[in-house]
Amino acid sequence: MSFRKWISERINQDRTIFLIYLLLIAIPMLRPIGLPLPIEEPTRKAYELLEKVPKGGVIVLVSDEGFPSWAELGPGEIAVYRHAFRKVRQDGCKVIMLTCYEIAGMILGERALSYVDLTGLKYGEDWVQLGYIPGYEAVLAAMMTDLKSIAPVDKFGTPTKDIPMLKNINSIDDYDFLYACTYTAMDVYIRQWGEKALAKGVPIVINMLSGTVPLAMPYYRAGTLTAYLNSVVAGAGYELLIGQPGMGAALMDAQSTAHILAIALIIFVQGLFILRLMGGRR
Amino acid sequence: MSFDWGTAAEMALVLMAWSLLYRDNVFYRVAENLTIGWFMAMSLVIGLDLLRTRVYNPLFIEGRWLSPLIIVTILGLFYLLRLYRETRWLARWPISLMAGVASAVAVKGVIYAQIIRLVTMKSWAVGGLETINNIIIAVFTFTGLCYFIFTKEHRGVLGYLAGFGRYALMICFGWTAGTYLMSLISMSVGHMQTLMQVPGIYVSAVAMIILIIGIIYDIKVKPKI
Amino acid sequence: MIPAGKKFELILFLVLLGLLYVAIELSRRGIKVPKIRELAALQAIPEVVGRAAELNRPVHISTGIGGLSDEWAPMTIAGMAILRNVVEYCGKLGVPVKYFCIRAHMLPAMQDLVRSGYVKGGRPEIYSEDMVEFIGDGQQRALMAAMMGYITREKPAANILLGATFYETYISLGCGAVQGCLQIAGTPRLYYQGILVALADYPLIGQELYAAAAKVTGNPPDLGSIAGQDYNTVVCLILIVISTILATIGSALWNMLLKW
Amino acid sequence: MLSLRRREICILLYIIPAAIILINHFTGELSAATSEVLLWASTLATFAILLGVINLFQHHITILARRRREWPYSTILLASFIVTFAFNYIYPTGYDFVINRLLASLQMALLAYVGFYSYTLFFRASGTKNPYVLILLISILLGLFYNLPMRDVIWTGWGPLGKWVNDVPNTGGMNALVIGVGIGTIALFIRTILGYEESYLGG
Repeated sequence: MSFRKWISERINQDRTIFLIYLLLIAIPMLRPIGLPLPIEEPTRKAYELLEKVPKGGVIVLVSDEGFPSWAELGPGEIAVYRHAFRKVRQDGCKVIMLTCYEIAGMILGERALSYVDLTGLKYGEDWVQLGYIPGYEAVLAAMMTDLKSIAPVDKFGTPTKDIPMLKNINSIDDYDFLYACTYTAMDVYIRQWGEKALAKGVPIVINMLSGTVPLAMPYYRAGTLTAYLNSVVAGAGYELLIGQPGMGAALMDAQSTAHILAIALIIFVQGLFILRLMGGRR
Repeated sequence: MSFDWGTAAEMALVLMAWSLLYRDNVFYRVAENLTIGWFMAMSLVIGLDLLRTRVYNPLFIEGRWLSPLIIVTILGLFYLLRLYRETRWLARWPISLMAGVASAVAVKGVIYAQIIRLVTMKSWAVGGLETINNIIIAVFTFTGLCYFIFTKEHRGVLGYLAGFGRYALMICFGWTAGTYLMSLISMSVGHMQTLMQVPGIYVSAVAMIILIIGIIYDIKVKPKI
Repeated sequence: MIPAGKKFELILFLVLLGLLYVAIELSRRGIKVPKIRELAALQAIPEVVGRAAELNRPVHISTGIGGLSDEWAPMTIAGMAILRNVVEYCGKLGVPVKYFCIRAHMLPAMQDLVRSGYVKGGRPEIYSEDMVEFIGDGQQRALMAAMMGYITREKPAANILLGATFYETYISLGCGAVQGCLQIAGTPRLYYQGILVALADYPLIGQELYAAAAKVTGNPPDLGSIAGQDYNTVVCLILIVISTILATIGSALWNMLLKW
Repeated sequence: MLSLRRREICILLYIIPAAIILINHFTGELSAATSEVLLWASTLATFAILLGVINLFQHHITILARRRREWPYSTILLASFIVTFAFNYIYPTGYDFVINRLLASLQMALLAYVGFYSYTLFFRASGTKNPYVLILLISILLGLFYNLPMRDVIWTGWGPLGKWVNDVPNTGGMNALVIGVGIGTIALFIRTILGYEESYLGG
């Protein structure tokens, strides 16, 4: 029996690839190889933009990721939260957190916040969590002109009128940095924020799945999207930039090895297919 | 290693969810129904909380009865009437209002961000690689758009342009598919991270052993899959 | 009255709306009903169903998880219009069809779509109740599991996926490709265009799904809307040429126009 | 009574908020009305959440009542729903534990298996298409190598080459697609105003 026939008949391809996949991931995670990690230009640009937020500036963090995408967007989200709250501590900036796509975003936003040490920061003066505001694109449009009308209360029920920090924060004129973390298409954020933010020179940074990065390129080239984080690769890079390696860095080696297997398999399968075509059999 | 019940419960659920990789079984179905039930509970808790702060408090505590809020509340209750066949048509009013707001908000964003900014091309006389890039982008955008002309047969000049546009879109889609696969890989690798820490390592070890047995079983015993 | 930077945007918006309105009205009144070009996926339907008849295997059809009363409704409607045509061919050639429904309100609509397809095709006796199977409301994973199971078990000759499809696009087309089905797939959602072209034999890229639906139904307002979109595309093509020329000769006219 | 049921009321309810928002966008007036309309949409979305929960609750209660095929699973679903909902008011730490730990990790795990399945699926599936897709294959491999974290180890050229393909040809093609979708959105808007989009208004 030819080797090729034996492979296709006796070996259940799924299980074999799955086993190799498990081994390839397990090894680097237990004993990190420390492969070099390229930091992309947009990641560096996102870091500098957040670093350049002026004293007392307002940072808006919208967390709209879902449970399945936490593995990809989590590292970047945690790194940006740590950097934002370091700005709060050093430059007295203000942070506004909100969610508008689905409830899971609020829960994962809280999970990212749990990685940040908040000692010495006072809720209501340094940062505010507006919680889940239903309405998706309507909320993104309303926060540009009248934040207090679309978010009458914060997550804990205190009216936004009475929160000291939000006294003179209500529209795009008061924001200095717009960040969104999304696992669906990012054009909704650019559609609603793009025009006004570009006019005011407020940067827009979006942490998105690497699958949606090609969709964002037209906006990145047109200038409406100022910088973006390309999921876990950029998350690990951002962690290195703020000097606190964490979840992302640990994943990088496993990413690489699992990736090599993917590339090797695609060449093997496509090679077989093209050879078969050359041989004239479809 | 402190054995806390939380991590043990989490690991048990993850194992139940991944048992589907072996084959569809009772544990997987239980895990799936548990997650739907919890999701429903979470949605109801947060839905009621929102209702309290947005409708109940202003109406009953602050007594703003004459404000437009009363109209929204009635429309909202109409929305809930979709459950019953006779009053289903009443729910079309709130749906139309929400659809009106959603489309208007989308359209007002589309004109600037998706049409004007993307139609703005850059100069072809900048010199060096930049010029070539600008030329390629302008040509790819132009021909790609020609491909999306439907009411005229793709013959003659339009046929040539649309044909080239199809190649441009093909490169773009190939690139998107490649990065989409990377997204799938990092999604599954990321979940592996929880299973490679201390409590989860046992689950992975068990999974690997089952797989190895499965493969050996395929080779030795079962002749044909 | 109109602040700076908005005049050009308003004029462009009114031009786009005007062209669409004119095209729809002309088509509705029958003055100029446009004809849509040949689309590979529509021409492939007879061939795909014919192959299914030869191999005596069923055809799997799906509209994804989009419903009929949310923002994905227009895509689902377009998908259903094409599927009505597919089921009619299946009726003519006596090929069984399988559809997994996960939106409660779509169940009656899909059942009578399949039944009328077989009646119009001349073989009403082939239609059976379990061709449209309801598997829980709104559960994407249930739909994926059902599709995976059906395609790998029954090995249908064709796998047709049209409408607002999300992650199940990848699962359905992947399984279909592995089992060697002929696949027609189309969704205007940007995210899955790469997967459609990589895995489907006859993809409908971007807005082609709406064009195919209008061509199949022949409903004048839809045809007019497609013609109107073509006029808007021509307007954008002209703007691309103008902005390129202005940028190349280095004049700031274009930026002034935007800031006007 | 019949006149209330007519389509025109739905189209009016569609056009009035849309007009307010568009007028505000182009002229800057009516900003108070726009904020109010956006708040209405957000409040109605709250009722949509409740409708989803009630709908699912009804569906599983009927399965239970009629002892349909999977009634045990429905009992598990309803039990977990009622217990967790009660936890929120009587034992809040339990509620947080169930939602933040159990639900989150279970949801991730449930969709992780899709990641695994798709891992193997892509290779076997991509090996069966016609050679015309050769361009597709080259750009797929380029996409994979560009996103590979350790790409510089293999060849330092992947970064710049991948970045060029991502920034230039891909942007060109994607420009065309996004403009097409933008035009499609406006077409849907006007078709609904003219009354040809019945289902979009919940018809």
